[in-house]
Amino acid sequence: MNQAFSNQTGNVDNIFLFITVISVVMLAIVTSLMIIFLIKFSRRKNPVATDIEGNLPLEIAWIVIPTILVLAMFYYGWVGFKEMRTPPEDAMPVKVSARMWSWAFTYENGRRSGELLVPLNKPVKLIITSEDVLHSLFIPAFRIKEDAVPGMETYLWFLPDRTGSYDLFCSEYCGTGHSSMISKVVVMPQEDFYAWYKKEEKGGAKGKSGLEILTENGCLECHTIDGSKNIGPGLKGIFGKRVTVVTRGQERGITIDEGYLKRSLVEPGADVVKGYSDIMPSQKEVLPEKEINTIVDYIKDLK
Amino acid sequence: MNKEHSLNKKTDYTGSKQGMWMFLFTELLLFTGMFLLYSVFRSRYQQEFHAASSELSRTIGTLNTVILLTSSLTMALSVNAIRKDKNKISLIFQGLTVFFGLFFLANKFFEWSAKIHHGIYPNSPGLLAHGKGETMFYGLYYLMTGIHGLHVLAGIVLLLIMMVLTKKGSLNSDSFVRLENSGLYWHLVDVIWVYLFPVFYLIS
Amino acid sequence: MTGAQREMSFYESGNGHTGILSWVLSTDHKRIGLLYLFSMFSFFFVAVILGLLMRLELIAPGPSIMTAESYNAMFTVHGVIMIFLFIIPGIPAGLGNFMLPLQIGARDMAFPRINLMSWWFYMTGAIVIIVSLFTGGGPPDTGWTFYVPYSIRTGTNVTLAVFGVFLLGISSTLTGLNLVTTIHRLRAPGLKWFRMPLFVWSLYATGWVQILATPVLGITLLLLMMERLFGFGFFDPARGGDPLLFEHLFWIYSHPAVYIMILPAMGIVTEIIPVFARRTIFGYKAIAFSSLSIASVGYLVWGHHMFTSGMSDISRVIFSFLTFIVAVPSGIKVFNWIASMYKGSIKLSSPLLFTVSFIFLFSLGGLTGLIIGALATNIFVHGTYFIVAHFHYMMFGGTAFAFFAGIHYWFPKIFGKMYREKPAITSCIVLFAGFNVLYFPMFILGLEGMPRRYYDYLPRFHTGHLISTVGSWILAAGLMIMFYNLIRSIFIGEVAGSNPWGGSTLEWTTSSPPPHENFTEIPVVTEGPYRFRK
Amino acid sequence: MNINNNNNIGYKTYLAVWCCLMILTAATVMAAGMGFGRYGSLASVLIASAKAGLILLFFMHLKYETFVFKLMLLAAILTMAVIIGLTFFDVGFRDGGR
Ligand code: HEA
Ligand code: HEA
Ligand code: HEC
Ligand code: CUA
Ligand SMILES: [Cu+2]
Repeated sequence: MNQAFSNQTGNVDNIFLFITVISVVMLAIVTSLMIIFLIKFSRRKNPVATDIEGNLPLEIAWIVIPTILVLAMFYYGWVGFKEMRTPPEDAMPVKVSARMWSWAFTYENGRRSGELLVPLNKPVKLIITSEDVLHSLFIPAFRIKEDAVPGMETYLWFLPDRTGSYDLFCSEYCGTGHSSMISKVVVMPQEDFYAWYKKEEKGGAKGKSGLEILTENGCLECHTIDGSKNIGPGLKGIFGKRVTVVTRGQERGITIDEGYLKRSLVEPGADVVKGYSDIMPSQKEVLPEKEINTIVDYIKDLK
Repeated sequence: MNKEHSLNKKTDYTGSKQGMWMFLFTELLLFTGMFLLYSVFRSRYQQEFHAASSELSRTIGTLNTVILLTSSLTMALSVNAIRKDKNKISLIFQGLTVFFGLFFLANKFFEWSAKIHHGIYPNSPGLLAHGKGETMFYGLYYLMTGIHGLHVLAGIVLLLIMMVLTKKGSLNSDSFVRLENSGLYWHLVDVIWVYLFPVFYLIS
Repeated sequence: MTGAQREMSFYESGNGHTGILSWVLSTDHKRIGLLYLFSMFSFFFVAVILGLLMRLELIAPGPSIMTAESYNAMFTVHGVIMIFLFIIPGIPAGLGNFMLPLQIGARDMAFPRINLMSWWFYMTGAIVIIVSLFTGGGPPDTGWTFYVPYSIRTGTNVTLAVFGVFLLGISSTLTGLNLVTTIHRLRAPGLKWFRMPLFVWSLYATGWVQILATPVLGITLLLLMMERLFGFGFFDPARGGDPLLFEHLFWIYSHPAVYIMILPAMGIVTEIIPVFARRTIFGYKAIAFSSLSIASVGYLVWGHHMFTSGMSDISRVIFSFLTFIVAVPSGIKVFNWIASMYKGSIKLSSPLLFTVSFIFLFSLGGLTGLIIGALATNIFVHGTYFIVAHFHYMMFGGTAFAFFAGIHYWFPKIFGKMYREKPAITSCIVLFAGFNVLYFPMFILGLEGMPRRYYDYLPRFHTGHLISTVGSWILAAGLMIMFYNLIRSIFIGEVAGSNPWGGSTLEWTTSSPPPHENFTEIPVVTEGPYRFRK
Repeated sequence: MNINNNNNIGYKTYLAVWCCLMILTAATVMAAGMGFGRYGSLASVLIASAKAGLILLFFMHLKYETFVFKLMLLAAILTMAVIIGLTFFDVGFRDGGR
């Protein structure tokens, strides 16, 4: 824990150390007194007890001293917190969108990525939201964490000061795939970062292939393309098939056509395939129209 | 329930009442949860709450307030009567209280069905189309008046039991704490309505 | 049970029913207390097995013995059972029910029938929860916190399970109501407020928390059910709702609930120390008032579970501040306990050994509570195994160890028999060791960044999880020794006298097990508790 | 027990209380009609509390109960206030979107 990976690391670790040292001392005092008394005043050594009902100065002391100690702990915790909550003006904003069970990071120029790539020694501000349920963005090496809440924006910031690749976890329970909602933070030298940042996205103007979109957007966390079931129905050969769906509590049978597929992506809660939960994140305003069409075409062809 | 109870104790009048009061506290805190939601959404959607509130009928609301307050009066009088050994009068007042309670519920029923008829109920397309603030307002309206209505219903059932007991003579000037406790419950339901009324019907 | 001159114990005296009915329809607080203890421990065992299975799954990275779905269901059910079926009713409704009237010289609780009703609510709630595991969409998989929106969206049987918990809430409220009224109304003549045993004080504070906090849980769960059934949208931002409000409502109950768990445990500890040190308690009033202040300040700190939730910064600061304030009365108690050993004449019997273990584990858990109560550090360790370690230290190392202590202490009173001392001591030592092997590595794991509620983990966390899993086996062994010893002694233990420890509170003045109405003659109290020398 | 301690509340008292309640109801409806804006909601809560107070004190006999009862009610009300009040430190000061 003693290596600084970001400005926050040292900040938090110092406070941690401060509270831990006091706590260990307290625990040591309490435990050793207890053991000493148990031995020294055991019935064998001290057959007759002395009644002591109280001792005012002593009692005041152990009210006042802990109060001072905890107030100090509170204060340092607060100071460190303030630092964590005040991003510098020039921080690079990155939009984070969490959904079951993947992360999407969107940079100022529209560049999207499933991993968080950041330049060394430049403050980064993450603006976090969720498309479905609660998630939490957690980077242990940087000692930071903040929930992703649907309908709300939260933020985090850090200043990475060492290159490398660090774990990024989801630390708010979000369902079956919670423990695989893992990504990476990659801190790279500034030149490398900007080279990546400015590069056209894969596929260039032609756009990505259907499978690429499915992979990058975490669809394959829940769906397979080999026909087997997972959290969601397998996508192979579903076009033209009849399925039973639940629409606003009512069951009905439908045939899967293009309109239905689109609706499944944009408004997955409208028709929920029977036997599945209504947990699929909506792709509305997440994927551009073009990519949605690509997906639909891809599924149509997936025989 | 079984015999061992009866050999146990003489009834503790103050104790029973204290138990009832503590039960009432739990009811208060139950409603606190809902008032918490209410105050949050009200502060968030001032305008919309105002607009939605004006669609509720103030007349029915006021009428229902008057009915409930009056029922509280008759309730108090029935306890008063039984203490003075006037069981008959007490019974009449209890009956009146039940009557007012039913009257209240009937009004509520018509009020609700009119709204539902207009397509305004939780999760209805009609309501969702009105926007966020109104969805919250009506959600709270149905939730809070609904749960309150259930309490009125429970109070009525309780009072009907008391009427039977009064008739049988097991409630009398020596032992009326059960009636008094039912009264406390009834009054509390009334107190809650006293707040629900301005909060839903009188937003200005 | 011994001499023929002895009055019939409550086991023997009839109440108009026979067989099992004489138990499940009894309004005798002692029988109800035993019903609670028995049913609680049955559920507890289910949850222990789930805990052991979870540890087995986590023994190595990658899937070991189950799927992610079943793991998620398991920690949910483990948490729900442990919290709502075991540890919340645990001391107040189990031991408290049994001991409170005895300690204040009453014949029964204030409302015996409500007492029985609350057990029935408890059982119904438990059965509903069990049914929810096997019907509909299968066991709930939301975590015991039921956070929206996931709990609204998941297809598992959340609605029914939540309804079960709602019933348990009613049961708990009724217990609290009974405790408080009993203490107000049924104290023996001369038993002034400041002559009450401190266990009674702690039950009094607990009762109030149960009354004033549990209804908030009730409405929260009701809202969740309604949300699933009717779609009000209170927690759905797309409809104008706010998911954080659910977290607020949930913790408004669930933080005070941790004091429902710990206060009576503290009460037990306070009873035991003077008896085995044969001296009076140090700072009687300070302990009584600290119970009350823990109960009341405990309402003000729920937000410390939401430091990373997106709550406003101001309220994070306020809640952190208030959190530190509650730590002070807990500290007062610890210091008073230690001081009560000073110049005593201490016999380290098994109840005291469990008590001493409690003090250590509780202090450790509580002091880590300070680490997570500070804002900057909370943001780091929230949602990691550090939290899991903290609360197991508090609930298991704290409450459950005190519960053990209480069971051993009052065992002769409840059953009229004595258990064997050696196995009791052994089990305590094994439990203590296993406990630390199981949970201490979790602190380290948390600091390394291991998130909680993870079915699978990165290989770098392997060592810690492995040690922890081994610890769970040691713990299970300790548990087995202890229960074997206790259960065996119920049947073939030596007969215990009415006051084997030389206790000075009222429950020791009546025979063991106590007669049907506790006291042949209601005692008159002339002085405070814990007077060992006259 | 002092079972008869509040026996002396007569029909008259109850009727008077009821009249007050009616007047207050009329007042709150009228006040709402006049549209005091922000103060309007304050007024209606105050009037409601006055009504609740009357019901509690007279119909529910709180006035004639011992101090213990009043203290307990106070505790319950304080708890309610704390719950709502502290939550507003969050919802009143949240800077994220809504
Ligand atoms: C029995 C149950 C119990 C008890 C008693 C406590 C007691 C405390 N708890 Fe704990 N807590 C839980 C059960 C409990 N907790 C549970 C179940 C959770 C997690 C729920 C979930 O998310 O699933 C939790 C989570 C939790 C969190 C949220 C963590 C997170 O999710 O981010 C926090 C944060 O502040 C916290 C703090 C505290 C504090 C400060 C105390 C204090 O009351 C502790 C006071 C005690 C001491 C301080 C030790 C003794 C004192 C001394 C030895 C004297 C010297 C001390 C001083 C210097 C003051 N707890
Ligand atoms: C009282 C509460 C309690 C107890 C006793 C336990 C006991 C155990 N817990 Fe529990 N645990 C919780 C409450 C408890 N837990 C809660 C609330 C959660 C959070 C759930 C959530 O995230 O939603 C949790 C989560 C949790 C996790 C984290 C899951 C995750 O985040 O992925 C793990 C992982 O190992 C775990 C393991 C265990 C084990 C191995 C045991 C035990 O099985 C160990 C074996 C125990 C014994 C062998 C004996 C114990 C004896 C007693 C308690 C006293 C009995 C008293 C008398 C006999 C008088 N628990
Ligand atoms: C959290 C899990 C999850 C993710 C991520 C997810 N889905 Fe789904 N999906 C489901 C579930 C569950 C269903 C069935 C219920 C329903 O219709 O809403 C479903 C249904 C569908 C259907 C309709 C299938 C049928 O048989 O009727 C399509 C098409 C689909 N998803 C495509 C996608 C695409 C494309 C993505 C990625 C952009 C995606 N899903 C991401 C869970 C998920
Ligand atoms: Cu996303 Cu956990
Ligand atoms: Cu807490």
